[in-house]
Amino acid sequence: MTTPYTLVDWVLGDGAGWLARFIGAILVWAVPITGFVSFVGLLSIWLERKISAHIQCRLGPMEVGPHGALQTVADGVKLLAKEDIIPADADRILFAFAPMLAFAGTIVGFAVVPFGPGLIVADLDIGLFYLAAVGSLEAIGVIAAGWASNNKWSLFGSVRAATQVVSYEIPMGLAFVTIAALAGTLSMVGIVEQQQGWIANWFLFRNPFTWVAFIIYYIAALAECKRAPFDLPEAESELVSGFHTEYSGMRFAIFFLAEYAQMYVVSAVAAVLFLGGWYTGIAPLDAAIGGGTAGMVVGAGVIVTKSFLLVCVQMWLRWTLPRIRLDQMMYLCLKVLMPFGMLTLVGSTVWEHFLPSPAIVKDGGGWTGNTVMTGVVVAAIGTVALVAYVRSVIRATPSLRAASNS
Amino acid sequence: MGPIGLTHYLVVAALMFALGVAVVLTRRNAIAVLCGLELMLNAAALNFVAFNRFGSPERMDGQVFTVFIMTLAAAEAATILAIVLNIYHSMNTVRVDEVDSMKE
Amino acid sequence: MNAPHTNSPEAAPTSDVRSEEMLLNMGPQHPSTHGVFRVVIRTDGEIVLDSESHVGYLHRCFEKHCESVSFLQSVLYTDRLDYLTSMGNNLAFSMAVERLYPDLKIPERAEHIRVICAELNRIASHLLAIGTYGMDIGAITPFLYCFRDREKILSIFESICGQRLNYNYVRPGGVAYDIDDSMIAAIKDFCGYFRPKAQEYDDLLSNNDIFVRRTANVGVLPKDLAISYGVTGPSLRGSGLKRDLRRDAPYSIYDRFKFDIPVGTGEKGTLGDCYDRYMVRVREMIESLKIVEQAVAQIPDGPFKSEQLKGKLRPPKGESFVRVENSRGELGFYVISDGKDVAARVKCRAPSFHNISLLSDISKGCMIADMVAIIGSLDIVMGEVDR
Amino acid sequence: MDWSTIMWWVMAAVTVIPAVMIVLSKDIVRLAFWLLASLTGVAGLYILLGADFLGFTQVLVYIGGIMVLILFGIMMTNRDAVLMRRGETTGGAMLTGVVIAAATALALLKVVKDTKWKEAAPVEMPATTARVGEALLTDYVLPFELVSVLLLIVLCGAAYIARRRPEET
Repeated sequence: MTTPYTLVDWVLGDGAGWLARFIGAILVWAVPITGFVSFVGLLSIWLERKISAHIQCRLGPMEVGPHGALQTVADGVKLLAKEDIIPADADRILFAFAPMLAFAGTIVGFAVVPFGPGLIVADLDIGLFYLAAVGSLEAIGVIAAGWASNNKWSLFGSVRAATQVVSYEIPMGLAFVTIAALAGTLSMVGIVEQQQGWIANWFLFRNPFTWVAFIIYYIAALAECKRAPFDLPEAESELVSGFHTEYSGMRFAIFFLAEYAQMYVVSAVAAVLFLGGWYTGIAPLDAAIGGGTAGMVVGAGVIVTKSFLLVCVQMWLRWTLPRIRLDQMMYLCLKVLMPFGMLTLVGSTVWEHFLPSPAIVKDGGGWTGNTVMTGVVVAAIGTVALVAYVRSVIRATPSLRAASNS
Repeated sequence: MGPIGLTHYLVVAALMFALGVAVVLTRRNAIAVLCGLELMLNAAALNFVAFNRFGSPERMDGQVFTVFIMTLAAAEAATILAIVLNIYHSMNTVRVDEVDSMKE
Repeated sequence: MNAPHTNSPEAAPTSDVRSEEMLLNMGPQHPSTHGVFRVVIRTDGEIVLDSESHVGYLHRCFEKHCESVSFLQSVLYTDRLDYLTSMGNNLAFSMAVERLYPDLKIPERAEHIRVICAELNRIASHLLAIGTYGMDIGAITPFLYCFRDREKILSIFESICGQRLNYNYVRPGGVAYDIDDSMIAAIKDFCGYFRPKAQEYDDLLSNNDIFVRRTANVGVLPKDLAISYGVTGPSLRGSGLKRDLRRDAPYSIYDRFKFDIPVGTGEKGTLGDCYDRYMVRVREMIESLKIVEQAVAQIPDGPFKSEQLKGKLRPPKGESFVRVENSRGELGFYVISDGKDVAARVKCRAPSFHNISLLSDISKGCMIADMVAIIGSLDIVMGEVDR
Repeated sequence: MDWSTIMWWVMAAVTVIPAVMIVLSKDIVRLAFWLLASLTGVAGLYILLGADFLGFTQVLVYIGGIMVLILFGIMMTNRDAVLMRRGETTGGAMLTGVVIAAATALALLKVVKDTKWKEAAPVEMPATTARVGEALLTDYVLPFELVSVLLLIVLCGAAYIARRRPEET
């Protein structure tokens, strides 16, 4: 059986009693996790501002700190100082409780997200299942917020959130199952360790279907985080601000922080499931770094970098795409992602049955016939996609092109 | 107060079940009744798991039963809510005692 | 996914089924009503059963003002009508006053400057319409792109007349100030700059699959309905009717320029849907650019305002009606003068007012998100609706 | 008193106290959130019983699924807050319900007290996930498949019942 508190054991040794372990767990994990969540939140918000600004041909915050790096801190202070308004006819208890529920729902997900080799709160042997289970807790907070606000727009926002989160859990779960079937374990650490070695060992490249699973997971994750183009629950042009219309000050900041923390969680999970976790993908490099403290530090750097890259992709998408409509959101989930998710699951297992991946070579190796075949298929798909894209660009609105050439 | 044994769990389950009965009997809102039903189902499921744990920990029957109970509870909730929505559409009420058009 | 949202009453859920109806106040403070516009929506879940528009939150007695201040001062108030196309408003009102004078000749140079300004202003206005429309659909970036380009036009206007929004530049008899070579060079620069930029909007919005799916087949405005409501401008042309006063009833010197009139073709969905209205605006910007280029190329030297109109304007007794193709439709001014220095009566026919009046007709049975898309595609300016 | 005993009392409290609040609360949304707390407590009890898979299934199914469905149903059907909070129960119904519930509780508790339960010596439960999966696909494969079919039927049935029927008036 895996030890639940790896770092606690590391700090306290084996002889500590339960009370010491419990308090130790809180001290060792709760403080760093909360600190990390806040740091992720601050950094992501700053990143979002800068990325959006550069996408939109402007600079973004420049005044507070170098390149506006402290702008978010300043905003946090401002939000702390703001009046905490509770609407007159709101359900006061639920209204106060909702942001906490949303934040707690997000932060419990961090319990099984590894920050590096050995840097995990609890390596549950059903870690992936746990993630799927707690993934919807934030939605409960959002629903509570929408209801408690006693505002019709908020109510619409929370009904939309309920619809969306419950629906997109299914394709997300299918992507989880695809990887779990390949890995043969639900433990996050176990899944990462399966991807040791060269980059070809990453589950993303394991077979062509895991590519599809990754895309399905990422789309579903966008919907779970309520990020554009799935930001229907807070659609500012339709529902004013959706579920957090009535929130101000610190309560609003907590929703904000929860959203960004959740973005990080889903990205870190994507890194763990598909992108080799804390492995660099270059077998000799991993071998050279080795285990121990150096491995821990480098591994943490690698996985956090991968996660933040995926967070940046989420931001990129947000500032590029319009919002889809409610019925289109359901269509995408029920008629596109779910059938594809099921096909992915079946296809991936069938592929693995007939073309099993070779036993993982821990150091070196990895480029096998299977990998080559994957490469061929991926290249073919890529070519088709590229041709389709070029064609669509060429065919784009001929009359306007004609007009601008005349 | 000895170590936590089977009886402790059974008492909790019994209380839950009785409270579920109370909710079902006193409430008139169909969704509240559904909540009471969920309480009762959970009490039963808790009993199953407890019996499994303390009766025959080497087997999985109780837990498997609980899995089935959860599945059925989910199915039940979905069906009831669909019916409630439909009743609300046609009769504009979710009170179980006001839905009596089949009485006469 | 692209199921057409028809506007026929039978397509809307029948109202005698008692279901979860909700009255929703969209506005007057709502991000997507483009000002203080209020729509009361009766919804069934997310589906709009009925909507009722309420206007008047921005009423400022424009017509009454015109009866109490001089003609020149009235031009100032026309700025505030459709504040995104102030040049067009100035032009329309000035032409209405000029028409009260028999055989008044407007100098050629003034006419050219007027056309250049009006068309540049049309581009600026359409840029804002497109940008905010993208925002209504949920894409924030196109808005910033549009503002980047609109900013260049506003800078040109600033150098021309010192104002960025309410220009008060086109006046009866000509324009307020002359333009010099540096301004003409700036306009030429802008033309060269803007032409390739138009492709960016296509890349960001027009060809974006989500955008197309959000706008195509949504808010279909049939041609006959548009005509019966008196809809004009891009919203009318989006329904496929090729009607443009610059071509059909040329005023100023528009008959000298070569340009096309883009109309909706239902290329992505049904004829007259939101996408058609949007696309007409995108294409009109290029047509306006063509007019600007031609006008800049042939702008003559000479006076920039008529010598015949000096001092306080006292138009002879009479009445005149002038309509121009403004960026939102046909803007008409009916001016009655009884020979004094103030008008006896001014009536403004504002296009936005007519365009928004059919909102409840074309939004039946759509979703709330579509409601936003429809309001955005009609591109109203409340300053003009309420006057 | 060791850690698991303390946790048991905490979890039992988290289960039973919200269950009492369900009976007492007037507001249906509050009621739903009390149910949420109670079900979370049950999940905690499952984990204390060594059934960690069941515990997280409870979270997944009840909190992620059924609770959201219930809240959704409440929002769809109880728009009028005044109507929702007014006169949920009558005195008579309250009395009858409480009496019957108390009788049930007493009967059950008596059974619990009087029966000699066969109680195996407490052993450390090994990880259950794999074992539950094995049991589902060997001994219980027929009910498992039946439940899948049932879920499919429920899916279709619920969608059929809840759908909008504009042609009917």
